[in-house]
Amino acid sequence: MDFSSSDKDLWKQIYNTKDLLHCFNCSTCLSGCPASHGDPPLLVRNLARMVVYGLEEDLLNDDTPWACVSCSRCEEMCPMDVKPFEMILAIRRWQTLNDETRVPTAIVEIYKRGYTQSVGTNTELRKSLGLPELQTITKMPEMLKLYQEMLMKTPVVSENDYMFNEE
Amino acid sequence: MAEKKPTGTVLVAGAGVSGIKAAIELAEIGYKVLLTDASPQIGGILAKLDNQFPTDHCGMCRMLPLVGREYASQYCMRKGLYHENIEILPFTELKSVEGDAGNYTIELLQKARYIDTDKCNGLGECIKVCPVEVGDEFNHGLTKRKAVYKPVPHNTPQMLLIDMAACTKCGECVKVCPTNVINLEAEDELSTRQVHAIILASGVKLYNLEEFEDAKSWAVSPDVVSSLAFERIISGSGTFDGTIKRPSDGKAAKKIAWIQCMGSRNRRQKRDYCSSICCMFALKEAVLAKEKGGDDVETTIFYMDMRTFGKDFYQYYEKAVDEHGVKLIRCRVQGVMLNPDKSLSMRYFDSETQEFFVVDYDMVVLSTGQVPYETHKKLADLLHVAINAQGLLPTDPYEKVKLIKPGMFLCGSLMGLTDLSEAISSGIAAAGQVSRFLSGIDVTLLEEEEIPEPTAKDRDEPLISIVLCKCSEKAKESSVDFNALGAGLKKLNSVGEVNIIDMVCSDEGKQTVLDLLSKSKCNRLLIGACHPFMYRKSLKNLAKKAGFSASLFEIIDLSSIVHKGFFESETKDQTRLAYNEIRAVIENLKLKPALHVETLPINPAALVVGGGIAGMHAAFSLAQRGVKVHLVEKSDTLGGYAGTKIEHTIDGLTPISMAKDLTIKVLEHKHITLYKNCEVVATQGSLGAFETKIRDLAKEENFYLNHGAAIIATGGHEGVTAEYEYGNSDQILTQAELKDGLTTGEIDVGEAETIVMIQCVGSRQKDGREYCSRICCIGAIANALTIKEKNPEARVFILYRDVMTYGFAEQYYTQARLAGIIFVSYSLENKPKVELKDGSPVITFTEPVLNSEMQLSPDYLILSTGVDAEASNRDVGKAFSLPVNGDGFFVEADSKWRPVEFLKVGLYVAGVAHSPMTLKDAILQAEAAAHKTYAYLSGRKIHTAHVISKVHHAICVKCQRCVDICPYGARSYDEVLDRIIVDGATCQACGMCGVACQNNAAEIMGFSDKQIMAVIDARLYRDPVATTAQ
Amino acid sequence: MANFTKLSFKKGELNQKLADLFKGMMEKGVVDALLAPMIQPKRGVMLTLVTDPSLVGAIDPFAPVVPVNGARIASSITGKPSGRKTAMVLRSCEIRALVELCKLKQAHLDDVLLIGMDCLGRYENLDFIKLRAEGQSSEAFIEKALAGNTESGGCDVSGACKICEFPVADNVDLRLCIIGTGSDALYIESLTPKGDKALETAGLGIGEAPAGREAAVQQLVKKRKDACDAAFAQYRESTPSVDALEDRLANCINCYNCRVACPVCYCKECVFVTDTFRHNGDQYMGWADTFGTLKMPTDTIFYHLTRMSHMSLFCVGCGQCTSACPNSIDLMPMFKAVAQKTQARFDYQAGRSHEEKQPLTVFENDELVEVTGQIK
Amino acid sequence: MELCLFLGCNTPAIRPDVERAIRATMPELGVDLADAEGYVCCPAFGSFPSTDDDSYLASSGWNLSIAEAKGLDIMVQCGSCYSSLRMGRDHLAHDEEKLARVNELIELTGRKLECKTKVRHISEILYNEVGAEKISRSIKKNLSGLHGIVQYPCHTLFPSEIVGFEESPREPKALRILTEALGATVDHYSRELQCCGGAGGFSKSSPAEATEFAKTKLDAIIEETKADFIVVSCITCLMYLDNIQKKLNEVEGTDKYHIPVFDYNQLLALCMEFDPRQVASICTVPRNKVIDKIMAG
Amino acid sequence: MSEFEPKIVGFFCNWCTFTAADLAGTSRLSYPHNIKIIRMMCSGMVDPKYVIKAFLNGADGVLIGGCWPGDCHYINGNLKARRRVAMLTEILKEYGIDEKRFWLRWIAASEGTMLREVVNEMTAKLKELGPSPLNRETPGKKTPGNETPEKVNPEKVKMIG
Repeated sequence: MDFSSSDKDLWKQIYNTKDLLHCFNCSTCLSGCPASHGDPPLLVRNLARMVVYGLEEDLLNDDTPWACVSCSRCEEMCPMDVKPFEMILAIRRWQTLNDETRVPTAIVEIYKRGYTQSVGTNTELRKSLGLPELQTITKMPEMLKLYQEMLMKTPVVSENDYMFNEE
Repeated sequence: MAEKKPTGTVLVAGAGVSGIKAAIELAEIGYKVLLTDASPQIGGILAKLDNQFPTDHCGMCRMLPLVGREYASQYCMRKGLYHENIEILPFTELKSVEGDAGNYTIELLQKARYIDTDKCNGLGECIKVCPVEVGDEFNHGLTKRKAVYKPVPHNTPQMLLIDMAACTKCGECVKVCPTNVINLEAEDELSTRQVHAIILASGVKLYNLEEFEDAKSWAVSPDVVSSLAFERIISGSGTFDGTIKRPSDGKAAKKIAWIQCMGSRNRRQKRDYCSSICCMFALKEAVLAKEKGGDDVETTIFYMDMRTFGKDFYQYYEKAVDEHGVKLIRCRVQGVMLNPDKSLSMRYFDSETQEFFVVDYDMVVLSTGQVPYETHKKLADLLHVAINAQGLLPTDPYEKVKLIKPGMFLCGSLMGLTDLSEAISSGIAAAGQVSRFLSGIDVTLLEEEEIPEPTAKDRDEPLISIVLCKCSEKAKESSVDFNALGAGLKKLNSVGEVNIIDMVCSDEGKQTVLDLLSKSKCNRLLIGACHPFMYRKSLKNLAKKAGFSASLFEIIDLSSIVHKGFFESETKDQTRLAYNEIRAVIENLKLKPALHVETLPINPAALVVGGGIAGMHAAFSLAQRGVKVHLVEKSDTLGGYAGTKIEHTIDGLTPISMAKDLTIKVLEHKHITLYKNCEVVATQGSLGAFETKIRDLAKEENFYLNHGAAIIATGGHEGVTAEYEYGNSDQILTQAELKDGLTTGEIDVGEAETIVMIQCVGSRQKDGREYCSRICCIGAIANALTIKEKNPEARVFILYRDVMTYGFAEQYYTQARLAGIIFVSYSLENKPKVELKDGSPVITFTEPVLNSEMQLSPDYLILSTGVDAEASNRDVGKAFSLPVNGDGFFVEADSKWRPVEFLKVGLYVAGVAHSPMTLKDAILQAEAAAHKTYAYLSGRKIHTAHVISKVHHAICVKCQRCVDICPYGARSYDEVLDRIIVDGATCQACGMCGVACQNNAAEIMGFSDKQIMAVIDARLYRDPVATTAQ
Repeated sequence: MANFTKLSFKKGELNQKLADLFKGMMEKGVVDALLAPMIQPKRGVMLTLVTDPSLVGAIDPFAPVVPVNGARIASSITGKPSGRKTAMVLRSCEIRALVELCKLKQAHLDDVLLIGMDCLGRYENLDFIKLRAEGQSSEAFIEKALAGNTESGGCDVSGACKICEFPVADNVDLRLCIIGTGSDALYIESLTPKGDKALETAGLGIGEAPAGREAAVQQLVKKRKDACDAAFAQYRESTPSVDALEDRLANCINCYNCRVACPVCYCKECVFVTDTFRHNGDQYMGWADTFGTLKMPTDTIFYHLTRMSHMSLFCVGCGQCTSACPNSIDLMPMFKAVAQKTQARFDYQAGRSHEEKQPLTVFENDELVEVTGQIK
Repeated sequence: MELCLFLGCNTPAIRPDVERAIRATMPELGVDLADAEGYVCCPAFGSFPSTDDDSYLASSGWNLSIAEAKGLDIMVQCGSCYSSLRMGRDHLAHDEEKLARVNELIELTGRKLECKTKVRHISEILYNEVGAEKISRSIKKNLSGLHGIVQYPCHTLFPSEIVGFEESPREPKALRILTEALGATVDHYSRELQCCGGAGGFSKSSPAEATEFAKTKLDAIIEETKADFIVVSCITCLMYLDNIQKKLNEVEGTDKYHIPVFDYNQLLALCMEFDPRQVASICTVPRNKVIDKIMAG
Repeated sequence: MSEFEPKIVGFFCNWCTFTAADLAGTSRLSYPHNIKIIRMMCSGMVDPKYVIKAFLNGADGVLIGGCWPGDCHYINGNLKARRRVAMLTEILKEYGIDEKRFWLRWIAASEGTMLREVVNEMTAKLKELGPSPLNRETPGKKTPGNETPEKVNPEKVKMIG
């Protein structure tokens, strides 16, 4: 691989923070990361390195950022305060921004009913447990409208509005 | 009459090695020293370490003075320090400092020990009965101690104390104390003292597992220990008699892992520095673990950069890895998990295979570093100074040991983070600064008590006077019948008289003895008392006053007969044991020759070879103290490499202008004579009287200089290389060339897109410079930062093996990364490859994180070629017959304990001639070397020791085996005289010559065959207890 | 490569030939002086230093006697070099001792043309004189000895010679060869440039090695080696213990002749005759006390053991000690046996080469670990 | 005190018995709960936080503003809801631009956000506001004789300076102390701080590994402790540790994995003698043994 | 009848083993009284004469204690000692003095425990071997030099203080 082909400013697009530059590849983030047990493993340290080097291609095609369990252990342990979890989210965002297939289906569901799953519809069960009716947004159409209207004003949703509008 | 000037008095606060060293150095030249330590004992951390690399053993005794050594302690430093000019105040804190330069009033708070250690016999009856048990901090809680305890279990004499925090005041100890010296109501004592100068040597706090958050993910088992605790575990005097067992269950530990950078190099925990010492520490412990635990012990070190930057460190590192098979893994691990079987599981990522591994260990050792700052803040307030930007005490920019406040100095870890040899040099340097300072104010030195040697009576038939102190009779174990003993001895041939008195050590006691002896007819004297090494000198003087030749005088340690385990026998008949012991000494004393110390003729002039900054600094430091200096420089300009080539350094120093100022000082000083274009050809003589032949290269003629001592400061220069296509392209430069180009502007990086630097070019490898040049990483970073300043868009890659930004230099490494400089590590086995594509360099290397081949086509390729020794070192070495190592640097007497000395007394080394080092370190060494020199040229009398080797010319056949075998080069064959000559100052009476010489033409006076064989006889007079079984 | 000069001689003219040879050498200025065994006016053969060429006639190097080990003589002549070029004709045992003395700076060979001679053994001094009186010539001895028989008239060569593996001398410039050269010829072999030059100046041509020599030498060496092993075996048989040692030394009277005769005991004055061993009455009493009895004179075994510790590493087994003992204590086997052991321990061999350092003058950091058997 | 209960989705939808337990127990301890009508997804890290700031923070803002309107702090049980909300709030609290932007976005709700509302985790409330000692006083039954182990939700530990409330994130103790307050013996075990394996994309992208992950944890529990139950304070841990055991038994072909899992408030509720059928009814690993023991005790 | 108690002469280096002996003493690690310590400045100072003499005087064993390699206060005295011991052992062996009677050991100042172990080990070994062939003591015989000084009436000795 030749560095001349890599984009030296990529890190600024993805995770424009001095925190990233602090990284000295000590591997602390790796050793305790749950998702690093995955197949393929999530290798936070390597991702950080790829961002610094500006290896656009490889980064774009890398699925591992999405395997993160968001436990933020790396964040706690990183001796250089690189905030790796923040970086992972940043990579995900950059990927979605540059590749619509990365757009998580979850946000469509949330757009549609306010949650990733239907909430409060299990009325019978709740009754049997002596629970009250739950005022979820799903049950407040005009509220939900407002919510959707709001989301439409945000970049990824508006960019990919077709995913949301078609019935 | 004019009032007497006060004796120069110095406070040394902190009795770790650096403090002790400073104290000894000052005491030796005749200043009074108060040596305090906040802890109940002296010795600092070193008291806990039985082993230091590179020898893996102690050798602490090597820091004792060499000339007139009987008067300094002849004993292992672990037993304590005895010097008449040093007042040791353990368990004492510096409370306040008032007044100004040369006249300080200090308050000392001596904490209560609750035990009068002067009277305590140190046998610890009290300990036996004390009901309270707490963790013993000396063994890091691995063992238990009582509320009344011995702070350092293996010290003699023992300095017991009571830990009031734990004490229940049950009073049991008071009841059993045979010497009743326990006072549970004792109180701390605040005292006020006047001192003229202050040396701070209180060291820094050590990172500990209890206190710091990031250690908590490791605190899962007692088998996870700090590196210092591990020292105690492997220590012979430690927790498991030196065998390696894991604390949890005492099982032998076969798999041990070391975790580097615990508490260091951690921005998140606000500790963005490197502790410098831990890497070597871990290597050493890993090697020891194998040596003590056997080859089946597996040792692994988890590290980021192996910072083996010091002299001979790299060879040690190679040895550890190649010979001892210490495993190194470059990975920082989050924590450790405890397995049901008590083993410790660690998961790490291996970049080469890009795989995770989970390994179980029996023990995990955390390389816990030093924690500065806290200590510094407190001290700064005490001294009414402000801590500097780095959070350290504000010192002179160039002189690390010199506080900005006049009359105040510091040494040891307080300066930053130091290893052993630097601690020692700094101790000497601080002492030097003090003596420079005190020579400028109105104080005097302690008068050496000069008692004329009485005329020797050894030609007369030996007649021995014996004085026995029966104070030990009081000890509970004692069953010595002094009357019987005395009577028995009296019967012995050549025993003139036996006197038994009480408390010889007390002043009345001494007086009694003096009166007795003045009347005595005897010509030899034997005194039996306790712990003789504590007051050998005072008793010796007493003997002299009474007309006994100091060399015809012996002291025997009676207490040991009463107390020491190894004299015990079934019969418990101490009277007989004492009788036999004393009889052996008598046999020896009978045959002792009368010895005389010679006063060496000292020419109070020094020769300094090399006019670099180190050389000039040393010269000036000496001249300031009135010593005449010959400064010899082989070029026609002063300043050396740093002083002529380096405009400014990353830490804001400006060597060139500094050198200019220093040059003026040197040229103007009336005591310094400069010889430019001159080099040393040959030298002869010994301490006090060297004669050196100098060659004037310009005039092409020789002349001679006479001097009492010499300092070698020949320096070094940037290394050269043919590697990486150097010389074949104008885009390939050395760091120095780049630095020049950048300052002069000849090199314009404004347009540059990519610049690559390669570290360790030709360094740290068997077939090259087998050492780390120490300054290249920081140098490279400095250059890289300059490039980034000039052109932030430029991409700078630094290909390194280990980033050697040790200590606070770590901040520059961080700073560099922040500036976007990219660091990529490579291994010796897999160096980057450079080839020229139409004149321009193309670099191929393996990127270790992603483990993939990478390529760069930079505008510039910069090579860090390290530091080379001056080629002339070999000739200078020959001229002074001083050893030069394979890399062309001078070999000091002892890498840890005598860093600036040579084995031959009177010759010293400073600066890069010793090994590559930073400017500040070179100046530090120069100061130290200057002081060692001054100590002999200061004008005070220098005596040879009593016990040195002599030649019986009448029977000497000049086979010169003694010359070859003498480790100090103290013996030589003088062809003109056709004789073997002994340099009395250099001779250390090790006795090698005596053994090598088959007919005793070479003999250690006072250790003659006759004496020793007589002792053997005495030892083997039949002992009724031992009888052959039938 | 061979570098020999043949010197044929008629029966009875060997010494004459040699005399001419050295006369020539001295006249041609190859050397200024000659040290060689010479027949003495009255009786016996002694090393003699000759500076007048006309007086070399008495030379008789092959006379089977060595009254004094020549190394001592060479040492006294060259210890303080005279600057005069000297040829020295010596035997292997003398030269090996000389090598050690050089290392001990007791001799210097810069001005010496060292000439070694094949040695078939020596008789004890008195035996030799007796045999001479009976008319035995050196040539006769050589012939007999080469035939394998050294015994004659009830006398035999010394025990040391019987077990000496070095009939041929090394570390020499020239060698006088008589083993395997045929009864009518002596060969001079040159081993060094110095030797070559000497032969050249002496006007002696250069030729091939005598055909049978190598084999003959090897055979002799083998014979001696076997004899040596046998002797040691037998000796160790007899002296396995302190008791046996004491028996052996029972008659020692501390005359120190053995060390005076020993070529490598180079001390001016032995430590045992210095003050160190001058004791007081009460010391003797003390020792007597220890075991109840004390054999006088004391320090006999002490002396011999100490001497061993001093010289066993240099011992060349010349047997002069045995010859020197007035109470006919056979010391040679004791010393040679020990020497064999101690020298083997350091893979050292006294007199083998000038380059080998004497074991106790050098040391390595990580050698002989078995001594303490400790690893840190 | 009164707090605004943020339920998230899993609890009300899948484990409403936990919601019941919370609603039942907290008032008993003096913590009254208000509902967050019209709240939306927290939002889950896998959703808006992974696409862009606007949508992420707008959603956080949406939820926060509901509580702020009531002048109440938010109490959350679900770990990821807690950490998403808390981080979202953290961003807004420290970045006025972002806050302004969010206010633009949520303007249409007529609500305004000043970030006064705090986001707090239920175990922190129990630990700091209520306190172990008050809890032990308020229970009628207890867990004496029972052994348990605790599962700390990663989301309440890391990064400590944002979400943490323990003295040391590396040595958390709140949940242990709270459980001991119920009279149970809480056993230590080697894998205590290991992630449950349930969260986020991991269990989806590499199910096998995630299962293995949980296995090592459960094996350690079985091997090293006498645990009769597992206590959690995060709905994800609850569901995952409960469900995975059945799956493990199938995979391994054993039935060794059967340690019942409770949310802390469920145990609390049981000790307060609420009807088990209401507060602890939904589970894969049967809970009766433990429940009977409590009821009997 | 008492069991055979071997006599060991210990030539101890002042800087390491001698200190270790002190240390062992002060740490109350009692060891057999069999060892008779003679202080040397360095193990390299031990002349073969001394060892030979010790044996001739009836010592059953000789122990030389020196500093670990690389640790010698006099740079390399211990290494020279090691060679000498090797040489001397060969000589003693030839004359029936078992090498098991003549030990060189590295014992650092801090290794009091090790010293004790070494001495114990050596004592045990010598008890196995029995008395040295040179130890000619006839048991029970009273030795003038050495009886315990008998009780005397204080008046006989000048007493002060």
